[in-house]
Amino acid sequence: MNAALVSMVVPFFAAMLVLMWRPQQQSWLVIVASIVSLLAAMMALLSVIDSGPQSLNLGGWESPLAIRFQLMPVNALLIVTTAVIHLIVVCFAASSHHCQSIKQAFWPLALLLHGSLVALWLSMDLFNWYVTLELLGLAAVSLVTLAGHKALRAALDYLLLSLFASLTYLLGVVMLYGQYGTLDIALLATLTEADRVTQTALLLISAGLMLKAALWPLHLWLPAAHSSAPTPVSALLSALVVKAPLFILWLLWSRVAPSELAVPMGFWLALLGGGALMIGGWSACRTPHLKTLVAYSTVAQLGYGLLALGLLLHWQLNDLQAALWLFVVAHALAKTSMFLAAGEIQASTGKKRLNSLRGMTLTMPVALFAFAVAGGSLIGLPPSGGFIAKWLLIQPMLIEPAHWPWALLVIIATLLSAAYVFRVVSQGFRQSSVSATATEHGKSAQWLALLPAILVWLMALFSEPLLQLMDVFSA
Amino acid sequence: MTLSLQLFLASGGILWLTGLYGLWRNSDPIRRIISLNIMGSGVFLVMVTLARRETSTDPVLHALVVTGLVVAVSATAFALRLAVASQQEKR
Amino acid sequence: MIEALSILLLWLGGAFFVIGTVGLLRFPDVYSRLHALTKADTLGLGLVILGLSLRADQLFTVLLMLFIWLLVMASSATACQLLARYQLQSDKDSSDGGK
Amino acid sequence: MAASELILDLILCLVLLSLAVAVVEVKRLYDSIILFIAFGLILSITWARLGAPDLALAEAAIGAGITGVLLMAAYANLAPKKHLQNSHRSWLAVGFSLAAMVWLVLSLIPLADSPESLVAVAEQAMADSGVTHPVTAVLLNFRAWDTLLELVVLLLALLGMQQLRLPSLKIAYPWPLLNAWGRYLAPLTIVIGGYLLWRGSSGPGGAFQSGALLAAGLIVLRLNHVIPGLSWQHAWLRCSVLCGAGFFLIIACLTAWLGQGWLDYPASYSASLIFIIEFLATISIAVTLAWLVTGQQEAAS
Repeated sequence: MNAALVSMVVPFFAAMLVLMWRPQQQSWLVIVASIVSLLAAMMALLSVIDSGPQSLNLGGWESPLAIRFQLMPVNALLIVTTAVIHLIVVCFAASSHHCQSIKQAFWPLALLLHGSLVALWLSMDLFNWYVTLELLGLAAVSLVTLAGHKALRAALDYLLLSLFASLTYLLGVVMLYGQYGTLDIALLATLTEADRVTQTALLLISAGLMLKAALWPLHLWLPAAHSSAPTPVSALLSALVVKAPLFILWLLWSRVAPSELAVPMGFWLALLGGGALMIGGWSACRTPHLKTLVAYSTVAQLGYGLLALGLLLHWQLNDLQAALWLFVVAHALAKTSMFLAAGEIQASTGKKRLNSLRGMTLTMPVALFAFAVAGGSLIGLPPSGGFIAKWLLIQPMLIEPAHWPWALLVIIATLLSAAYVFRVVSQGFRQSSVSATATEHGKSAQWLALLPAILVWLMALFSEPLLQLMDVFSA
Repeated sequence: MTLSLQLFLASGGILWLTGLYGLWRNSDPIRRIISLNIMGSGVFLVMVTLARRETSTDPVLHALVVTGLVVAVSATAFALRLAVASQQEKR
Repeated sequence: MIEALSILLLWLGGAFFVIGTVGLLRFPDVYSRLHALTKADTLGLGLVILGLSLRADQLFTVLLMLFIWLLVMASSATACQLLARYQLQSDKDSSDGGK
Repeated sequence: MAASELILDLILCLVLLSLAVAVVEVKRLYDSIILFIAFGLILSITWARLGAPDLALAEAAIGAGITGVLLMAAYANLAPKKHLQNSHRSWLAVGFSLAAMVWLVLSLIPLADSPESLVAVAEQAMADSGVTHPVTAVLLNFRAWDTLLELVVLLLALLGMQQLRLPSLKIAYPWPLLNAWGRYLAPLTIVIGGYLLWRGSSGPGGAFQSGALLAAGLIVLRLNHVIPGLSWQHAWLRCSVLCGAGFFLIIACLTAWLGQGWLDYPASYSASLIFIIEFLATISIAVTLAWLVTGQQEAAS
């Protein structure tokens, strides 16, 4: 537990240090902080594997009064993922020549975002989540505005929707507190009944969270905000920030909601997930802009998460939890890689459109390779992390003939994601009449973009321990 | 007592919806921010009313409202600045 | 006796507030509206505080209420001045613009 | 008696609701802002009526006061022609809202009869909390983590505003009367703010109310050109913005490292620790709020 706390506190302290001291070379401090946080996160993960879930009542007060932190395999894994992605992204921001202009304000905000995310993963308290969600929202919007004037409109829409979603969430939380007199997830789980108040509260909370997670059909703000943000920021937002509400949604429906409500709701969630896969994939195939394509792919891939969550609730199958969280981790890594590669390509060509990619195999082979490798995991090619997750998801569908329509949906979605990934990659192989300026610098940034893509393929090698970890949890 | 509690609870819900309606209806960012504040006030009204159900008031809910108020004012301040900045850009 | 006096004062104070509000709504221009508002409110609040002081059981409460009255008077006087000056300025500006 | 109280409540609710509807429906933005400030004041009376003096103070200072100033500042900064007109009233929106109203109100009403809360638990824990005012105990002891994060929220709002690089508020030269009154008012806000902070441990008041009041004092001083524009260049300003959250975080770490656990104050020190945290938090809140209102002074000037 203490290791997890260290992983959370270090970014907060580093942010304050950077703000107070204002060193000339901030990047080193930030990278060191991220490394320390990553090491602490790994220790937390190891301690969970050794001694199982741990719980901590903040301030030492009794359970209904105190805010409770809990370290479980799932959130330990998420804390490690968060730290890994933050480390890669800050290294990218430090080494990429296209990120020079955003630097000064980027570092403290990224650190605060990191700390807030870890705080959210650890917390098990409905109101504390409201505060951390606000933190995430404000940090994310401030980061989006770093892109300058052109991003302000998207940032404002993002902020207003995020505030609206928070208030919807808060109303639901207050109703639950009014009905059951506690804000702790574990206590609520033992109390809830399927009555009208609970139903309304859960629906309000879910609506707020789905809006924040950009789950279809509440995704409309995401493509604009994520594609107009600076590259490292897009990666952080798409990989991590949208996953936070999904985490709360999962805890809420799988733990708190009584099964009379969860089973029918699961069906609808799964249906919405299917809608996200179709519409998001289709939009990604249609858009002319590179970063928008990647952003729509996030909408589609979040659909897998929602599908897994919905089916988990609908069939009451705990095995799907592993599928859900492996999806989240695999997508986080792959999407980081895609956004970093796409951003690096876009910055060096100076064009947003997809057809500016022509001839990229010659000028920026590493970045394009990173995009393709990460895309392979999104499609679910074996042996990537995406493949394992998809395999876990599709297994229970294939067993029973009544579930085959869902399997068909997943297959169509796979084809769609293959279509948009190849759309990008094939452009890169085309001959270009105008040879893009080959740049020597920025090599390290391209390799950094490749790193998470390699990690997601390495996940397959470690699939055995990962699945064991998830089993520990569902048992 | 119960009747007036119900009255305040209902008013809180209606305030929340009024804010939602204002958010839908208005396109000016400042007015949308005001609508969000009205939504927030509705939630706070529900909270404060719930705190009064017993003979001694519930300090936890009051503390949560104080937290909520500060969060609301910070977000409002940032949103207003952002609104001004995004409109200046249009000129 | 004191009770009755206090109630009378409270009612009077309330009446001044009502009159001030009517003035705010009915008077034609900014100056007379300000006049109605600040006069009536200062007096109304004073009467209410006087009425409440008669009921207070501690001297400290009375002093606190007097302090509040002073603060309100000072700030409403300042605010009134500012509003009137602003109106005067914009009247001048618009008449200059007309010429 | 009960009937007259019910009538009072009914009037309060009706005034609140009609003001809210007017705020979203009225044609001009300026009117909407004024009505919203009035709405905030009525709301603060409602808190007092519902037995929440802490909130009445906080709402009057933060909700109506600071938010009102913020709205006015934003209004002044926008070019007048840029105010978008209301779109046509959409009957779809009205119909949807009415339907949702029935559903929501029907789900809220049963809550009045299910008194499930943490009152009993909180009362039991009060003896060990180090303060005697329950709301302060919740804010700075039972749920101190929320409060810490909330200070970070304030900090984030400030950071976000700063890097928008807006021109700072243009402030007209004040008239002598305002100037003179401002010079009296500012020390008064310090006295009253200090009083509110000190009282927070035993009665309504505390860091947020006091911070908001002090922020108002700073804003008045800034409007009167008594203090210069706030800029991130000054180390002491950075220090005062960060000290609340920073010290709180250090205490949290120290309690985890040396004491019993994260934010678990040692019993003999809890009263003084809470007071120091509140004091520093007040400074942070005051400076941050004032800064949010007056805007960033660019270093170039």
